[in-house]
Amino acid sequence: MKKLLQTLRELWRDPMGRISLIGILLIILMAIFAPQLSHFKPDKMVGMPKASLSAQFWFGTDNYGRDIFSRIVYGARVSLQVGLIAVGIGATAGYVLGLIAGYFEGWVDRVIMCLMDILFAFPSILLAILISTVLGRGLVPTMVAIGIVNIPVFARTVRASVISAKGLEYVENARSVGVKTWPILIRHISPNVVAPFTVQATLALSSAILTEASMSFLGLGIQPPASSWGSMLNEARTFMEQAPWMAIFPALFIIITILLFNIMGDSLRDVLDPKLKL
Amino acid sequence: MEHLLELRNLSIDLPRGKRQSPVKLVEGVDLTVRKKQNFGVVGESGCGKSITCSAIMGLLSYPLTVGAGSSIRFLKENGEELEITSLSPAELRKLRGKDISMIFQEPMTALDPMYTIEEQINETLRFHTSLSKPEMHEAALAMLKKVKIPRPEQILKDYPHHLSGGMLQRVMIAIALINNPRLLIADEPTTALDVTIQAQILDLMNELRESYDTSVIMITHDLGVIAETCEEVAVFYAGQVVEQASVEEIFRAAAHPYTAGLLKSVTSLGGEEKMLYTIQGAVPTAGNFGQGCRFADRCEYCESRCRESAPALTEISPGHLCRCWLHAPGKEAAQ
Amino acid sequence: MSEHAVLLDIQNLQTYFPITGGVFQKTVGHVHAVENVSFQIREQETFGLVGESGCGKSTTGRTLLRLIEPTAGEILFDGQDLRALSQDELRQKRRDMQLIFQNPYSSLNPRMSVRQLLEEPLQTHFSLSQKEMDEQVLWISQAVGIAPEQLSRYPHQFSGGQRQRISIARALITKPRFVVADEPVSALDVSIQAQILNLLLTLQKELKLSYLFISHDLNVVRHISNRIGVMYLGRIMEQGDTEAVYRNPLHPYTKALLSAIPKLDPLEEKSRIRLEGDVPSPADPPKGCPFHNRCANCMEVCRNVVPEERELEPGHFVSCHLYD
Amino acid sequence: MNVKKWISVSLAGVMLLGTLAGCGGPSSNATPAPQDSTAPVGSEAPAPVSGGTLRWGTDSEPTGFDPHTNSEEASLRVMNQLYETLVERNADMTIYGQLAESWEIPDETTYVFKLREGVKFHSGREMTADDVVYTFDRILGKTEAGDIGALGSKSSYYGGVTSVEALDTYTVQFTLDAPNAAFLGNLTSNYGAIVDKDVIAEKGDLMRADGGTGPFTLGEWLPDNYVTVSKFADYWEADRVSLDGITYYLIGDEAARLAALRTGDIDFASLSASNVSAAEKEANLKVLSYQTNEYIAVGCNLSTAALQDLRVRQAISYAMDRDTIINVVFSGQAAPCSMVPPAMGHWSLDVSDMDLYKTNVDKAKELMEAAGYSDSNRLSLTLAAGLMDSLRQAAVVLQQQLAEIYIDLEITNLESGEYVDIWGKMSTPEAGFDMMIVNDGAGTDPNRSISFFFGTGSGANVFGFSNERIDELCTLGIATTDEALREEYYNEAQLICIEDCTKICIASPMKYFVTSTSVEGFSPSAADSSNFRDAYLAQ
Amino acid sequence: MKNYILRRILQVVPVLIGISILIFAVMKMIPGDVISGILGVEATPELRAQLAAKYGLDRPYLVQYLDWIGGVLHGDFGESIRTSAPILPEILSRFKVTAELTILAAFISWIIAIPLGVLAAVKRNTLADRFVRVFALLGVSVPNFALSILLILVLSLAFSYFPPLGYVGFLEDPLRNLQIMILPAAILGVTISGSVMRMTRSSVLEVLRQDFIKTVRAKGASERVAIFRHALRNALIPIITLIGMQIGSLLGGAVIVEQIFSLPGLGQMTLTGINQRDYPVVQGCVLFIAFIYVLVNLLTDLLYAYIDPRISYD
Repeated sequence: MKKLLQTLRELWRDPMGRISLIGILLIILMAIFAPQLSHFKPDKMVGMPKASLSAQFWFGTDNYGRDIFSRIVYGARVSLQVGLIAVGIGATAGYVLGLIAGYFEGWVDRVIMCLMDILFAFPSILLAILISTVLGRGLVPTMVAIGIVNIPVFARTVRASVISAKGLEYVENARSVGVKTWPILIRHISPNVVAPFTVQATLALSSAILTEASMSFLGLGIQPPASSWGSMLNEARTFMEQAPWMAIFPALFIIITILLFNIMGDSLRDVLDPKLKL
Repeated sequence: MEHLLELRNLSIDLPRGKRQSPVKLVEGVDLTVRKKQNFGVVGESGCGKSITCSAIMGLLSYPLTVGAGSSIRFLKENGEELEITSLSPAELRKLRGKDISMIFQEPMTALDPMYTIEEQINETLRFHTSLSKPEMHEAALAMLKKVKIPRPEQILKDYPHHLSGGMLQRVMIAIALINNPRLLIADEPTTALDVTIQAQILDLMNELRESYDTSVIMITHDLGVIAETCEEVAVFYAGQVVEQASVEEIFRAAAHPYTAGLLKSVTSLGGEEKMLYTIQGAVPTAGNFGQGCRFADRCEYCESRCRESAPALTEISPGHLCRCWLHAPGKEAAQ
Repeated sequence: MSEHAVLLDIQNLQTYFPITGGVFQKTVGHVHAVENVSFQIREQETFGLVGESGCGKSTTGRTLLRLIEPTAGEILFDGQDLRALSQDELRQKRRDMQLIFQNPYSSLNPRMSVRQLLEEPLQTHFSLSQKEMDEQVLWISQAVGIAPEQLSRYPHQFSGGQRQRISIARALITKPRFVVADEPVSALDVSIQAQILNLLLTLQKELKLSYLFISHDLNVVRHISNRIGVMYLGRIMEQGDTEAVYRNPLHPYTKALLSAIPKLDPLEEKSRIRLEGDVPSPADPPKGCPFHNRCANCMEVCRNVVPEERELEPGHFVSCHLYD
Repeated sequence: MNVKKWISVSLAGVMLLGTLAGCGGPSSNATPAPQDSTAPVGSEAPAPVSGGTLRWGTDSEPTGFDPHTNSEEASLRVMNQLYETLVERNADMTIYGQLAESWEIPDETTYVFKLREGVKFHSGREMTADDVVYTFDRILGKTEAGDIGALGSKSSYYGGVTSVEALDTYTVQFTLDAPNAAFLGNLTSNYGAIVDKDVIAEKGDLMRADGGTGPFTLGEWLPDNYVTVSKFADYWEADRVSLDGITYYLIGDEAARLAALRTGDIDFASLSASNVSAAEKEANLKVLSYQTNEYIAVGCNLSTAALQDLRVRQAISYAMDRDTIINVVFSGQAAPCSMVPPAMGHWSLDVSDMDLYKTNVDKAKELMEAAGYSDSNRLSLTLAAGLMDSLRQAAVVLQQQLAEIYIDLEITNLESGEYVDIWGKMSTPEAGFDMMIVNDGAGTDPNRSISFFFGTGSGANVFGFSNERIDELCTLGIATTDEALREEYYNEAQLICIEDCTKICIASPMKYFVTSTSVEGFSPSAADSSNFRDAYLAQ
Repeated sequence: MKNYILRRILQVVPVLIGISILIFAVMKMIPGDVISGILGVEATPELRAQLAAKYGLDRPYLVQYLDWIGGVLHGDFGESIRTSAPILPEILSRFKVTAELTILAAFISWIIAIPLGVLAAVKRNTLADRFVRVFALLGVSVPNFALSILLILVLSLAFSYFPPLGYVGFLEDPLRNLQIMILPAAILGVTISGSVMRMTRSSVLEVLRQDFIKTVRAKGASERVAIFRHALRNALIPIITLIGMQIGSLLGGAVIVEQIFSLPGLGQMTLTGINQRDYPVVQGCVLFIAFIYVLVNLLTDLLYAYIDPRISYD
């Protein structure tokens, strides 16, 4: 816990880090307090279809006459949820596989890495499409699909840092003192893994939101009436001329969220891995 | 100015953010090196000996900078005097590798792994001469023979990782001397080498001194290396020169308590006495030196005066400078 | 030479590292890091192992503790062959034999405070109450010269010398009987070296320890060891009482090594034995005596027959055909 | 130094992104570069000019060009240029002879066609009666290729044909097993296209080959990019055709199609109603529209218990506000209709003042409460939406409207792989859905629109609807050729189906073609929406 | 070197087999099947059985898999069920499009990313460094489909420009081909350039800290020589590893960009195959893409030896 606070404090000091922290906090708050923030229920037809920005509808209305601002606010929930849970699946599975492959090496390592190579050989979008076609569409299958796509990246990052940690002198020191395998893994090796792992997690979050948007763009992501920013952008495609605001706001929020996570990932890398700070 | 190199009041600053004033890692260093002289610079790690010499070549790495009021004067072969601190980067570049050159501590990582030995030697020639390719090949070959490298033809084609530490250091020396510079700065050249290889390199450097009228600044923490190779020695401690004298004077009659202490703990290694002589405490870190003598809290002879004001580097006997209140004028040297 | 009992008896120790090649990564050769090394270490005695880099002294040290598995040979610790122990038994045995590392900056876990670093060996080997552990930690930190208020600090807040003190405290807190010190002072400045060497000597008396002291610095080894072994390319060339070997070196390599040490007297005439060439690669060691290609008085027999060890003076062994 | 150059380029890129995001919609002000050919607006059509290739921006990729197996619109637009049928329909649905010069119907079950002479296949060989015989053998699966699995060909279109014989080189006689008033109309379908047996013999099937007699021959097909057809020199009405050829460019994204139209990169494209309003503002574009014979409808899976209750189905019809759906989905450009849409002229029943077509939420609620539902006991149903955007948007509006009458609708958008599979099972629980919103083509003959979709056990009656009176009316309707009598039967059938509400028809949309002003001589209609014989590019 | 290649190929074989098994299994698990796609309304049971037999879909899965893999090894990827056209020739012709797109995009991303990456490393912690890092992040954060639609719209409205229609091969008509490919390749390149830029910056920074840079400066080299002749050459290694990794995201991005610009590429073919449940087509495409991915990784490894003399493959 102390390590977390210390990292956050250091992140706060870096100007880029501060921007990303504030930004992401705002978006999370927006997602949590969606009902209070939005004036209307997201899928209620409350105004004239394709009405432009007005006092009543801050972001205008879509082709059904629904308030885009409320839908963006509720969409934040879906997009973040997809991002967090998908990365959660990918990260945990990746962490366990990476730790085992990295520590025990030998044929275990070869088998796990072979599986990871198999998943890696698929372009992420294709793999996500295939999995979501098998599992059917909707929120949960999309999350599982993006989660699976993220496993190899995490497995490789964790494995690389475990192998490099095993070579450190103080790990050999612990072995020479007679410490058992499990405490060595917990006390000496995993702290080294946490730094690159966290950086990878933030970057994976941004790519998860991007993948969900792309999948919705291909018509495979979230099913109506639930809507993520990606599906809103997809629906807005045909109305680019009459109601460009239907496309601009979801696109803007997708870009901003991904940008914020990327910036955070970058400054986290500098904070957690001082060697690069120079 | 008849000396080759004169350092006057040289200081090196480490900036500490906008609000605080920079920390002085090295302060008030005065050194003079004569032509064809082997000048020793000795001191423990972190005493500033290495960055002082990097400053001579204007090679201070980010974020260190030469402090105001520092002066480094250098006498070129054609008698022209240069103030290095005020040279433009282009003028500095003409100096480096031509009039002053440098060799480093870790030979294994001092050469670019992507280029052959010949390419890296030719690079120095290309910067400072207009030799044609075959002429450069001849010069490189001759130089490698001078530094006694076996099978020089083959070595030219090899890459750095093919060679051992000793071989690589010989190549570095070849590169440094190929434009027969006036001054060679050797930054702990043998520290990373085994003792038998170190002996070979030191012998080689002594031999080369005859055939090149190059002055050498030998930076090391090993007093044995100083004894073997240098004529005059400056002792660094916590960013200052605390003593400077001929090598015989230093080993026979060290004046400054720190120098004496160093010598005692090294010689006692060979002695019968089981417990070694040690200098208590540790070197103070830059930034909290206090105004008094920086060796005060580790010095056996420390007096109240030592803590209040910093002693100046004064000449206690011809050619023998010392920065210690014990040897201030009017006081006989303490034994 | 006090007649203490033999604590550690090493018989023909060998450690080879496989070199893989070809398509299926099968072993095509071996690096002969340690080539049948034999020596004894008595109670409360320091055995110095000296030699240039790549001669296998560090590997020997780690193989004794089975941090690296030996290929052949016996390691008798108090009469018990360590190679017979299972991993678990070996782990418990580590209580009696510890290792001090060379680089103080990388051998301590930066994320653990000094107290945690010292408590780890205790928690691993003994089940003590917190009070008993605090006592032990206090006792050992005083012994190595660390103030109690420094216990809660982290390694990066200490100088090189102080960190090495922490490293020593961590090794000695379980009151081992035998400690391998792998170049413990090489990374330190001269003045700090002296402090650590003194500390090792006082602790040896207090805790009745025996040391295997590994170093490339002949002066340091001479000062601290009772007996020394000179290693070259994985073999022990000469071993014996320290003063006997320094005053009357028998093996040509020892002679060359001793003459290469820079003297502290600038005026003394430097008569030096020049050693040409480089150490051959341990991947394919030369036939016969490994030193023959650099030896001034190399004979025909040296080129193809490995010299065996002979005891020319009581306790003073040498492996060289000059004394056949 | 090149690094500086790159900074300026990327800066420009960022600015471009920024300005667009800021200025909130580029639509109105930017005036496109003036087209060089300023066609006079409003003056009488300029004289037809031969030459030029029509560039058509299409929205989906054809799967193949075999008229007897492919029936999706993407393939039809190309096949209609390659193949011809014995008879064809005019815009007002009346029938005229195409490959057949004339025909008689000696009795109710025999039809004799007199073929045009000198009509050549694209292979150059002349078309004779034998080719017509071979064509219908192939459709009915009598050729060695066996049953080619033609979509809807056998049972509903030509099931009744017992024999096809060539009386002489240019006359063919068809005999049916029973009188079928719709037979002549069915011959106008693309399934009745006359094909060249040599091409089939050589290529195995017509998926990627051209065995037709039509005005254009198949040129190059680069899948997922473009298809070209070029003028058939010795077409039997060659003088009528002035275009050199047509190139179909695949531009999946509708906004991109509109952009391509605006910049003049394509001359012809179909757009959804919402984008048509933007196209109308462009000086160099004009809009052609026609009332299609398709309609969107929502079907109830009769294997779902709740939907077996007529009151629930009628409640759904009452709760449905067709005007909102038409406004939202078709920008107001569609007409409420029964299963016989208005495009079919006199056959179509006027539904405007029918009780079930008037939104009456209170009545719907009464029916639902009578059926035992209330706010505490709501009915949740699953609805599958087909592939088209219009269906998916209608589903969302419907969900909103049914929520008022205690029905919670859960929508799933199917994609092409699953759609046909689930559609086929919509009368069984295996379908996994209680309702489905579909887009159906009513065909050109009322028999097709009623019996094919509502006849017990017939091909497209997927929702499990069965009513003997309807079956009776269908057999009567097919048996007589007396138009007035048929109209009476089919009107009664429509009333019964509407009353039953198993398949609630919503509206029949308009179809829009947006073309460059230089495109002349093309007038699309429900009967014939891609006839380019008279089209030309005025310079 | 021969041994190394052989070993690498041996490592690759299990991966390719694994991929073929995975994609075969996935295709079997996908709901809905190709038969009902073809038959549509007329899907009577005996008709369905007849077609299933025709395409061998009624045989046990293992037999189907072995038959398919057997074919693939002899270069026969079977025929598409929907269009009954042989698959491999179509994959190869479409691969030319995707290959051209990805190579052009990769090339564009390097031209943008490497100079900017070096600039950011050399002028570290200055305004230029911060600007480059934000630009890199922006490049990565913009979804390529949003950027594509945006650009098509803006170009058509503001400059009345639309990318030329009708794909022509590079050999047939290079100018027109480049006109068609430049916009999609630029979009794909920009969205990929972010990660290359970051990698270049960190690896150049890493190299600038090495000892030999100080030696080069001590020899009198100018800053430009130190950076471009020495630092960049050493920094190339990690950048090359990124090429291997980049191919995955490039192919992924290509799937989307091909759809918007309707380029007849491999991604588009795979997508339509999935939609129409055309098993052999999807299996063939995915296996081919995986093969390309593995091949590129092998080539990047061999590129190491060519550039870094320290690596010698025994």
